[in-house]
Amino acid sequence: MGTPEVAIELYVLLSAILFVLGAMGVLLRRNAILIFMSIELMLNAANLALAAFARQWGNGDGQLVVFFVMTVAAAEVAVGLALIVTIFRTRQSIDIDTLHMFKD
Amino acid sequence: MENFFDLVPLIVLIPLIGMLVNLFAGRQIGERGVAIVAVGASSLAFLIAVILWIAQVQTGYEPGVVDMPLLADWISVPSAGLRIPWEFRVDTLSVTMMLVVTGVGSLIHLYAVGYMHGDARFPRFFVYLNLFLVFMLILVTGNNFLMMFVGWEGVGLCSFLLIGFWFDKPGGEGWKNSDAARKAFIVNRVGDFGLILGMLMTFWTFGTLDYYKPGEAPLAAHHEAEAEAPVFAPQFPQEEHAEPEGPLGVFNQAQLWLDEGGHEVDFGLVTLSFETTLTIITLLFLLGATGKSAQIPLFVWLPDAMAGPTPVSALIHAATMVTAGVYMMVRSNVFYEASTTASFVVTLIGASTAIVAGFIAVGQWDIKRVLAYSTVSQLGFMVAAVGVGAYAAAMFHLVTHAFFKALLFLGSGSVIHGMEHGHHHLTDHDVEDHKHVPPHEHAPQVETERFDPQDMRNMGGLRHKMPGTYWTYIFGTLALAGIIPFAGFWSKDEILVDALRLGLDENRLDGYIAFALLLTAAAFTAFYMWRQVSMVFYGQPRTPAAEHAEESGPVMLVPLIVLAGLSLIGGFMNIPSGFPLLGRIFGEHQFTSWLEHSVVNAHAAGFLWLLATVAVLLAAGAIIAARVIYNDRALRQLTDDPLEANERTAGAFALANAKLYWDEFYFSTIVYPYQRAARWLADRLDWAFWHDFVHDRVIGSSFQWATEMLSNPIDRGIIDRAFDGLARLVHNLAARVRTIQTGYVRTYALGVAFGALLILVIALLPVLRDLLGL
Amino acid sequence: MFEVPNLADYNIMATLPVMVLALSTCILLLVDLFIPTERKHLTALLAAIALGVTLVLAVLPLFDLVEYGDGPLAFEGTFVADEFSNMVNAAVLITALLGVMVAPNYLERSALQRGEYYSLLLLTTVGVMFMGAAGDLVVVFISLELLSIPLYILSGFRRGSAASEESAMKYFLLGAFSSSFLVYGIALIYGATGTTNLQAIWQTIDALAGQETSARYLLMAGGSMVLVGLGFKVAAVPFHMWTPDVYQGAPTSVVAYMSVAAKIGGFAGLLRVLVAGMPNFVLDGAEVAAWQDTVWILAALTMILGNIIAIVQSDLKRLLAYSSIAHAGYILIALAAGGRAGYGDDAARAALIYLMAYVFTNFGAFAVVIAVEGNDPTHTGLGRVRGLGKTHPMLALAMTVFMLSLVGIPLTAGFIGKWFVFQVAVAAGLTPLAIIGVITSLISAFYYLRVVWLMYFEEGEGEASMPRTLAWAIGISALGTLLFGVLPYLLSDMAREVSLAFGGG
Amino acid sequence: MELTLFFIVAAVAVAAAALMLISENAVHSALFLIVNFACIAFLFLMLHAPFLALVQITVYTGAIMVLFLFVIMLLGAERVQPEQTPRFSWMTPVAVILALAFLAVASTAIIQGDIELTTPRVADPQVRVANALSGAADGIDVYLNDERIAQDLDYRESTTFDAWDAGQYTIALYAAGADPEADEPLYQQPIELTTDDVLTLAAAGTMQEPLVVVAAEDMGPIDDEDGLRFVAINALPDRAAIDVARLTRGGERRVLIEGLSYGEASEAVDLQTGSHTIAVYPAGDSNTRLAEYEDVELDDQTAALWVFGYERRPDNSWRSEIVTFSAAMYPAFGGPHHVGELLFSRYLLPFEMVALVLLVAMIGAIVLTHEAREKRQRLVRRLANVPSPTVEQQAPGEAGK
Repeated sequence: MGTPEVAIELYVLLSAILFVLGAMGVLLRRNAILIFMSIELMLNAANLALAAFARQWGNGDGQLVVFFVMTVAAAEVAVGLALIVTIFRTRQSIDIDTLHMFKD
Repeated sequence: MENFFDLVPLIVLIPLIGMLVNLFAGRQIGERGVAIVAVGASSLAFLIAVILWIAQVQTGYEPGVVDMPLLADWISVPSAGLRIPWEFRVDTLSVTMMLVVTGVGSLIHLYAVGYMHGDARFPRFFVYLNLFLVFMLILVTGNNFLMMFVGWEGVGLCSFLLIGFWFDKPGGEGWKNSDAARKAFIVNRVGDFGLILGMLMTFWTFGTLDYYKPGEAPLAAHHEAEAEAPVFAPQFPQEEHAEPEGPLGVFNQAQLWLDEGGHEVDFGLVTLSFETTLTIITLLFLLGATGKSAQIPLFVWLPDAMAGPTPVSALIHAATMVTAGVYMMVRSNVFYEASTTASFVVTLIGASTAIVAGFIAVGQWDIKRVLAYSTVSQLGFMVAAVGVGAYAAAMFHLVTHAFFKALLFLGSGSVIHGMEHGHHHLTDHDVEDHKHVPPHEHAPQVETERFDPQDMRNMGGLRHKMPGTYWTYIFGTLALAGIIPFAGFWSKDEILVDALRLGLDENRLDGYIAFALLLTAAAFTAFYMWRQVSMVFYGQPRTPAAEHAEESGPVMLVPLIVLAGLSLIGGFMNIPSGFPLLGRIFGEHQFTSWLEHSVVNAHAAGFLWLLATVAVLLAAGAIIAARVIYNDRALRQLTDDPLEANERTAGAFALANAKLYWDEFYFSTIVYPYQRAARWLADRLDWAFWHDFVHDRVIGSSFQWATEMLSNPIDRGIIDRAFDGLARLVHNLAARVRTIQTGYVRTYALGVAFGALLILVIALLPVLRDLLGL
Repeated sequence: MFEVPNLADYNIMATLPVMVLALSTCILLLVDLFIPTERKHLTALLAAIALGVTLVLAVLPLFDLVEYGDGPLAFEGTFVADEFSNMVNAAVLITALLGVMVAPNYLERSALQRGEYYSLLLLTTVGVMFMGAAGDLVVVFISLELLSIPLYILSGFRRGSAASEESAMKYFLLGAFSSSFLVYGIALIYGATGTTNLQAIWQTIDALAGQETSARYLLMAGGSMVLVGLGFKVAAVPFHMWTPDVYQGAPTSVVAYMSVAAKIGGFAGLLRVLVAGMPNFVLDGAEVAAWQDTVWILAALTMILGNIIAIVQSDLKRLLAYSSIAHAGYILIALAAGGRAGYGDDAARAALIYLMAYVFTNFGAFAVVIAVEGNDPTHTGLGRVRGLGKTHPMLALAMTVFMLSLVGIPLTAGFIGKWFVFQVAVAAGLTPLAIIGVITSLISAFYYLRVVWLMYFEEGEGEASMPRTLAWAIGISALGTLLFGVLPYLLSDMAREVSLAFGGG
Repeated sequence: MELTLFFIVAAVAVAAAALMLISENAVHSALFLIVNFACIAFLFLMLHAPFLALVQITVYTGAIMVLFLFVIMLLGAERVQPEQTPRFSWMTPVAVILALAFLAVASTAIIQGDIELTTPRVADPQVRVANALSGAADGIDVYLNDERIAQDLDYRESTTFDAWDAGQYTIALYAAGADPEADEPLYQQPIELTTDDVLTLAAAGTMQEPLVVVAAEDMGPIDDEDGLRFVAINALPDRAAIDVARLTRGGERRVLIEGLSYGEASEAVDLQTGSHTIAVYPAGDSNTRLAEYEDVELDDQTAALWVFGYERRPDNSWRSEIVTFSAAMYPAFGGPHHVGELLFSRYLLPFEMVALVLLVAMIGAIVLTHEAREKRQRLVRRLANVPSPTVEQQAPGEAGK
């Protein structure tokens, strides 16, 4: 296995860009499902970085972490969507800004 | 006899048991049962204190350290070299405090049984009182600073609970009471902050918090140690002196380092010389003491604390708890002796407190407030005594003050009680219920005007109505005023002598300052006390309530009589050398030589005839002056104080009555020049910009703000305002900060993202700095 | 070719307590199907038994009575069963046991009897236990999710209640958001060191020591982002904002449990990652770990902000929420102290002692809230405790003990915790932080004593409902608070052999 | 070529993410996210992570995103109602600034991180012993310092790899059963173990002239699926240097190793799997064939060690012989083998924990969504009997708010 033709930094930079885009999605969207999708994007960005570093180091640990992150993300999705469905039943809306019962 | 030392845990446990019994079974066993348990517990504790006293004498004043069963390894992490055992210390100093606390405490418990009779929360009162004893005894018996701190916080808590005990008094009174309690607690926390930091520093410096390790004898300063070599126990050979974590307690270690000189303490960021370290520690301790012992600038809580029931004022806010600061400083005498700077500050604070509080006391109308300021003033005497190095004198005054101030408070309680009774007799005399009800239970809903049984203007002529109270009160007053041969004379005289000696012998400025201020304060003491006696007991009754006042019952009178006796003879325990006759009868410097075994820097003062004569004459003169001013004619209609009526003294009286106009003082020194300067600037530099913007906006609004801050009603001192201001500041800040809590998820997410960026930037500062070429 | 190792190679016995709990949770889940809704307290009883057995199993090694497995490392170093993890286990299991005790009546009162409650609670506990024993960043991440996801669900356990759902949603979205930071942080640390095993990370950093490699920037960024993910869990400022809303909206029995358990888990993770994994990560000849400054700032912010905002709260649950934020700040002090070489073990010990004290104190306080909140979950205003001293003297006494312990008054566990934390901070040269701690705990007296005040010094109805198990839970908490306050050596003895640092501490 | 591909895919990924961010319609967003995930899967392939790419496509793009789409459709939540008064209009610029700052700082770390220069992970040296020393009746004992690492090791046998601390050691060979305290070793020599070494200590030569050859093995994965790797050792005392060649079926001679000195190990050489005929020549002399070994069988993905030496025949004569030792290579990076192996060794615990997380998710989905019917039932039951105080709170009218 030789050195990769594409520098690992490029992959990691790409992942940073995607991560930041995901974070912006969380901050800017009002739709709960979209916020949720943005979080998935962030996780995927992290996964990309992990896979890139795994390639760099030539060991499989990074890839295994990606595998676990994916699985956990799946579990999170199940719970999150269930929560969204429940909240929609109660409020008929998934606009996140309608959730402000509490404040100081 | 050492075996008797093992009793010392009981002195804490017995009141604890008493408290637990009353806590859990108080309602079942009834008022009588509660009284028996509580008074019994405190009396038993006193008995143990007496046994310990005898044991001390029998063993030749050998200090003993006793483990608490179960708690031998109280806080200990061997791997970290951390060990703070729960050990009781039996030495002459702690036994003195035990005797005072349990002795005066028992008398006040007994008194309270009569005073609180019929109160709905009678059991709870005694639970608090016994709990207070527990903590106070932990404070004085502990062998390390942490135990002292435990007691320190505990008594603060009990004080808090007891000041606010009558929170449900109607008509806004209750609210005032709870306000006072809160104030006391918070002001004390400021002092505690100093104590904690001092303690942490001590721990860092010495690696332990123990005063002395078991079996270790207090080590006097080096030159004395050489003269009397055997003082130092042989099991600690010389070589170990240099060991930074030797087996020595804090004070001996400090003494050794001081004798060696040149020792340094590494605090990680800075390295300080040992002497500087000690100065910082002692100043931090002093901050603690100014809180608990009500010294400038933290004394403001104590007068307000009089809102509590009178036995509480007597026990906690006169005789015992407020002296904890003095005890702590006497205990740390090795530290204070080493630091001239700290001693100077201590002297200054003590002496100025004595005079300021003495002055304010002259202008008060409330019988208990006069005594409260008097207490602050007398505590100032003790603190000043520590400052001038008169540790024995400080302790001596602490003991005698406990006698006569407790007596005076209990006497005032008796007076208030009598007045309440008279008032009750008037308003409810057709009501059949003749059950004795304690003062605050007089539901004055029927009244439109509130009657203040504590206002001295409402009293007068009580001498005939309450003879027992009157005579005991006179004893207490004479003792406080320093009239020979009452107890206060001897202790106050010793402090004055020590202050003067410091000035004369060592040519130290603080000695002279202390002497001058304290002598003046002594004159003030005599004056305001006799003013009080005149207003309360002489002349004719000025209200119907005073006319119908009745003497209190024997349960309340017996403690008064015992304390009156102690106020008379209490001073004989420490007759100065060179005093004729009495010295030969009672022995000279008995108390000092007793204390010397634990307070290594205690020393006896001689007797100066001239000084004693001047002091007594001054006091007597003040008494006569008071009586002349507050003569029977003046006392007949006492709407104004005679001092207030007299043009020449009116100003001073108003000053005292308004607690020195601290606000005005600040106003005139800070705000007025500021205003002048602002006007001058506005006149001279009248540019449009200057005028419109800087003047109107900046100066104008800040001036307005400053005046608002400072020109509020002046019945509260500037320090009250500072604390209120601080509280309000924190509150405003909180109110502002809470607005970031919008309730919207997205702003919370923004917070998280912002935080992430923040810590990323902090973390990567080195790189960013490199990149930017900084 | 590759051979699958047999079970003995994994040293599976070392994981005995957590495995027992995980398995019994699965069994409980099945058994619960056959328990009718009216008798869900049976499920609670079974859950309590499982927790009790696990607690006994977990505590035995603390007193050197048994030793499970062959050495501390299990599953190829991903699981570390040492003194630290035993302490964490003990703390979280006690919390869970108390949590199960207060639940049945509360759930009945709110018509929420579902057996899944207990399964989820137990699963969170398993998550915290794994976190305490994490030897690998992957385990840290999965433990975090395992302890969080059930808490998200439990927050939304009150059906159809907008408040409960809202708090669950907020908690969930923000939690997922911050855990994505954690994953990215793990990625960067992996990128810098080529491993996710904490011991290997430590070794790699050790090998890098003194070299001016630029990997340290990646490591630094990675460490910071891990701090974001775990800081969120412990409610450190500025990742704290979910706390009051979630505490207010979620069922109080859940809040009581999670306010403590999540904190234990979060701090166990932080200690494992920063103090065990990266204490030797030092920049440019500095004496302390590079992450110390960051933790320093977080600790200071957390203490100051938490304590100050708490002053103006008028709701009991929100007040306790801010108080729990503030307490995170105190534990962060210990964490920061762990950044100085040689103080890692002391810092971990102090943090554990603080957490143990916090278990009883804070849980007790929330249990009292459960008692006074009555049937209406939105009624948790401070006024609820008014006059409690008269109507329920024992309850008021217990609450007083909790409040005093939270202030840090001597002879309560809270004082002992603060003492150890401040002591280690001063020892590690963080005196300013200790001073901030002392000042802020001074400020905290304002609002804690207001509660005491309302109970004793103001007139009011002071209603409370005290079913037996709840009373027991409050009693145990109060007893624990006092016991550890009076006999702190019980705690410090247990924690005396805690050793986190790989290079000796 | 690869770089161009990367940039294209990366551009698509970023564009898809950005479009997801700004699409008004949630369904469009979901579709863009799928595109993004597909791009990431492609990048996984480029990063030698075929397994992950597969999972990414099936789990993420397949299952999870379908779930998202399903929920969006189910709730009819393609778009949220626009606000009358925009509440957080300041949020957009703040978020953009924050994002840019974040990106700036993170990319600084990444670029400064200088990933190529990072020091590799430190691994302890791995050591095994192989016996290619014919003659000892019951095999040999081998000691590393005072610790016995091989006992009664027979000819043609080897131990497994064991980790040792780096440092200086002395290796000593004894006849089996000898007492290291009393007996003289057959042979001993100092060796140095350094981190990351994977060493085979091969005992070779003859009983008269034994020696230990330290062969550095390369166990790293081999790109070629059918490939293998070998290291040769010259243990022919009578040959100072040899060449090793492979004879093809056509009789052609392909030199594999040239000039291998006596007592030395060669570099690792890659080879196709299969049955080979190996021949040995004196160095530089392609005409004198010293020995020829037919049908040397070699498995793929193994690292082999060939020792050319003499074997002692039963009749006490000596014959030149090739002794091979093989060991499984580290599996191909990123392949299913590799992942599976790690999963069952170092990552078994996380694997179990993930199972618990999934269990939680299952319970959660049930708890959060299942109760509607049950609630209504209880409500009906309650209303029929005694109204309880909780009914009010659960009234459907309020729930619909």
